[in-house]
Amino acid sequence: MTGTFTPTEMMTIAAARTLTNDDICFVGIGAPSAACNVARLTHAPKITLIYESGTIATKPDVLPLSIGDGELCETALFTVSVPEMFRYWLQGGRITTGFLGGAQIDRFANLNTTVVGDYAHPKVRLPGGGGAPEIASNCGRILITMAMGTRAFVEKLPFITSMGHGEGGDHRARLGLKTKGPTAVITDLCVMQPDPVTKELAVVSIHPGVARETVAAACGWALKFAETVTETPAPTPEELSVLRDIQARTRNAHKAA
Amino acid sequence: MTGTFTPTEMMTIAAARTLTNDDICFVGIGAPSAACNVARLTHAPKITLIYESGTIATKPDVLPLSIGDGELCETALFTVSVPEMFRYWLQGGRITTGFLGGAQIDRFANLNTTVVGDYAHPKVRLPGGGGAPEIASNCGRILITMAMGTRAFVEKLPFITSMGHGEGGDHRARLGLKTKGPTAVITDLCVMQPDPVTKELAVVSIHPGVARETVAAACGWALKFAETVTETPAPTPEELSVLRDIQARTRNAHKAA
Amino acid sequence: MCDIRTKLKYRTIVLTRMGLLPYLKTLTAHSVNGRPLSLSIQGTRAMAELMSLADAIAANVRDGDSVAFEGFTHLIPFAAAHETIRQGRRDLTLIRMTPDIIYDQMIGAGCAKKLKFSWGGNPGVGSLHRMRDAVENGWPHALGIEEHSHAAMANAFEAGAANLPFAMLRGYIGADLPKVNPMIRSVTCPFTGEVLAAVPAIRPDVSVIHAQRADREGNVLLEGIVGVQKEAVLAAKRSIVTVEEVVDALDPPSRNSVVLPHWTVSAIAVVPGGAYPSYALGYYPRSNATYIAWDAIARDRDTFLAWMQDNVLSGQPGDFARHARPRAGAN
Amino acid sequence: MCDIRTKLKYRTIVLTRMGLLPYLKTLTAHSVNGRPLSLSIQGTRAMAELMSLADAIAANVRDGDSVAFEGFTHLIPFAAAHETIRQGRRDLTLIRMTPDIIYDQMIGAGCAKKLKFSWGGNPGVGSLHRMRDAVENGWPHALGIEEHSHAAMANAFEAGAANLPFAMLRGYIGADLPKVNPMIRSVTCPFTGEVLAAVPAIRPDVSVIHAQRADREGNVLLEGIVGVQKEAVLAAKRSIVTVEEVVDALDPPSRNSVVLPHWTVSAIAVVPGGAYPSYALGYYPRSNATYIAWDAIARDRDTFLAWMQDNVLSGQPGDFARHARPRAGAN
Repeated sequence: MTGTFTPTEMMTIAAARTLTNDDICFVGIGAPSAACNVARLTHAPKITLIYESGTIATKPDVLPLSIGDGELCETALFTVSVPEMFRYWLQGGRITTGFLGGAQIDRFANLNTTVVGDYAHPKVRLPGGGGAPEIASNCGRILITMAMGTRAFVEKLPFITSMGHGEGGDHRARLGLKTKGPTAVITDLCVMQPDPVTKELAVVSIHPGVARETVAAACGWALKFAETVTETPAPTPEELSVLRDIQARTRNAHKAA
Repeated sequence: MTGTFTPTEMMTIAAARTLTNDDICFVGIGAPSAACNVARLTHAPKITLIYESGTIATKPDVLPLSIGDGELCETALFTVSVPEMFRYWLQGGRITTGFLGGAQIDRFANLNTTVVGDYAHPKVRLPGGGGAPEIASNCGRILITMAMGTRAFVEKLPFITSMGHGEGGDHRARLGLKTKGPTAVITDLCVMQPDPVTKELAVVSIHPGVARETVAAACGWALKFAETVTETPAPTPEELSVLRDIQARTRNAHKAA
Repeated sequence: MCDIRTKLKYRTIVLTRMGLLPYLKTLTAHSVNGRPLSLSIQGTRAMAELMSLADAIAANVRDGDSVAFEGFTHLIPFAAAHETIRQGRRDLTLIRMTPDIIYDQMIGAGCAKKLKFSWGGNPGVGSLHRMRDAVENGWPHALGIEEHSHAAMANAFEAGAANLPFAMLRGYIGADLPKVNPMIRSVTCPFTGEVLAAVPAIRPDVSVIHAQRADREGNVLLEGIVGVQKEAVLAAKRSIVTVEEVVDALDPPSRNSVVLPHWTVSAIAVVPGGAYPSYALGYYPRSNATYIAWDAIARDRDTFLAWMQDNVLSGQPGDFARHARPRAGAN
Repeated sequence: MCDIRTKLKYRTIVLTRMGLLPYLKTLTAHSVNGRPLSLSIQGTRAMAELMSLADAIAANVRDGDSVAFEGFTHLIPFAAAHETIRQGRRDLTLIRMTPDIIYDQMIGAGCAKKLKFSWGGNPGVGSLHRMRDAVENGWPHALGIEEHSHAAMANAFEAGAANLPFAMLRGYIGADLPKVNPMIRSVTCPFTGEVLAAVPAIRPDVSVIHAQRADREGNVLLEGIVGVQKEAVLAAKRSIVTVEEVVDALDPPSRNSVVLPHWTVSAIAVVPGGAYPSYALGYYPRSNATYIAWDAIARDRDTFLAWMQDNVLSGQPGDFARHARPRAGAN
């Protein structure tokens, strides 16, 4: 089965690999949820997954469609109110890893999920920030998963919904933040990490079968590459089957209800 | 049995009579707890009793020794955390009636339960305010129960632990308070209420068998009497037997454990 | 249901029997100026009354009100929203962290003049097309928005329940929302000098929620993902709770369960299935298929209007019963 | 008990088997500077380790620490306090809403240099004579006090758990305490101009609580009157939980029960009866007779010292087991 996998599968599995048993992870819906549960069902069985609906240490058998499906509550260690989730658990500094995605990202891993165009008279009104602004500042580190493309990876964001590394360099520290911010952007083509000093994103590994030029062409800014760029290890058979199994279970469950 | 009752029994029963089925009552330990439960077991069976330990709508069979005896939790509709109690329920404006007592009181029903003497070098260190400062400001009305005596009913308090009517008149309103503050002081000799305008306490009823001069002599300031002073109706047989029964059950329970 | 009139009558009877009424009238009249004390206390409202959903909405939701129909994915009060649409309420300020399908329907139906929210999507599916059409194109009319983050909204509900004028949080750092929302301000710690974000407390005119069950006194139990509903009710001037069932004994599973006592709720209406296509844990699951199907319905104005005619305007609260299930594990 | 070393080892094994370790080392090393990530995150501490009470106190409570032994009447951690006294800790700043007998003993034993509190009496009985002797006469040595109201202390614990620098409340209006406590300040609402009271958040070096039970992973359940214990643990740098028992499955009675997950607790010690003469709901009742008897013991310095010698200094944690009862309703 190895050798035939989709770019989205590669992205999800690459994201899963950044997680460990020690992580206490604030999970978003979609690719992050798939990645976290693949990690839990493969190399990180003791990872703690938290969804902002209040469900703590949850172990869903199918991926939730919403952030608050009954499955999450029924398999959680316990469930707290939403104010408590944001006060004691997120702002309280209890979360090691937050997952974010967005409609648009810039070279310092700032994200836009609010508007395209002018805020008062938007061309496209996106869903908005939800938990993102405070996930971005309060989690120990941030992982971002997004499919690449020049409309998504842009030179300048029309709106900063959640701060990554701001203007780069020590911008986060200057604002008093003690958390790391984005430590990796995992895409369907490659993995990027911020430069230790400038904080500008650079490609550190390219997924199997993807050309360097393809990666560069899918980015709206002049994308940097790290000195050593490796090839992302292909999904293992175990990783692929775990991912495909949970997605099949999920499709069946969501059609049924 | 009517005709033989102690001054403390009269005080407790007079306090019980000020409560109704509509009251949501923040109960303190001692005479207030006895009064509230006598009310519940006689004319106000639907009264809601709340103890600051977090127990809401509790119906104890014996009086608790502490504010958080197991009896309170076991007979409560539900129990909340102490921060929630003070934030959502007391500060939230949900309590119609708060009961307070103290070591000392002045003519405007301000209370001292903190120190006698200088705060930094106290002659007597009292327990302190506990919930009183915010009970005094956040409950719809305040009832005070205290035994009279010139060391307790004083011309000037060394320390204001909780505000009653402050300096009198519209002092509460000037501080932005919308609650009524103390509406009655129920003692072992009489019942006092604040003057509608000056807010100075005046005796409105004297307990059976107590002389007006006895009341005046037990007060450290020149105590006012209302134009019409009635005799407090003596405890009814039902009131007395309910009070004595619950106190007997309580004594047995506290000795046992 | 024990309303305040019954209580006052009861008290009068008991006290008269005891022969103490004249004395007590004097004592309490002085302190309450002739009105029952509890009616005049800030934050203490009428006791829960059991009524039909139509009556509950008619009595409590008025044109121009600020309203919070809350429920974080779970226990969303759809039946109450549909009844509000049917009664033709207008100029509402809709408050909700996640507008979800419920506000997509109310906005598309023309109930709203303003939306206060923090994440406006169809969870796991995509856009809320009716909300977008209102914001982007002013259809069916212009919609003002006040946008926050989840953390700010959750804290603002919490501050409302705690009777504070504002909430503070370590939030919005490096984000653009404070530049476009003048209701995001700051406050400085008087001990450390740290500057924190501040937002106004949320104090709706009416909060509407769905819960698993109530007892005959009107005490309400919520279980599972409880969201901000307790805070929404405690923060509001009036509140409506729809429930799956009324039971003799509430029997909360834990002594620390989430309970709203009857003296915090204005009206209770029994509407089995009333959270569908959201869900009621222990009764019926979320209809994810319906959420997925909503995308196509809401994408087109005519399709939406036809769906609303068939499913809301021609409907009634009892329609939701077909989605209800008996409580799991109930006798 | 699954401590962090076991977890790291486990992760290494699994990843090596998968042949991905070299790749992952690069990826994670960059983001964590060579240290396991969770150790470097603010607010995330070591995983719960199951140990003896003596070891737990020795490892976590140090001379000069600020410590909160919390429990609002219920679940007061007496056994842990006795162990702290036996280990001779000095110069502690004792934080507790209601000092109760537990701090009367620690103050009388000379452990404390400062007390932060809101109500210092023997509940329903009278004075705390050892606390009074320290404040009024400096015996066994002077005791500094920082005094608040209950509302302020509860809010300050809550703010600590929420990682805020201060708490605000509608409090202290017309009261004298702000005149003598410089740690009571004010903050102004940026929307309404209302002035509110402000107090610093409580962030103890160590919080110590007693709970009904833990599971083998170290997750802890509290049930009943839960006081400020959850907040105290979440606000603290380190925490110790004594429990009545360790069970295979925690089985919280409600999905919304009060649980502390194992990654919020530093150490867990099994001490049946460890809350006596306070109580553990479902296990054993409060010994009100002991509270009443304490008045005579604590009134006189010599009587107190003799009692401490016999009951604390010559004792051990296992002594508390005689007060324990099997859980009501347990198999």
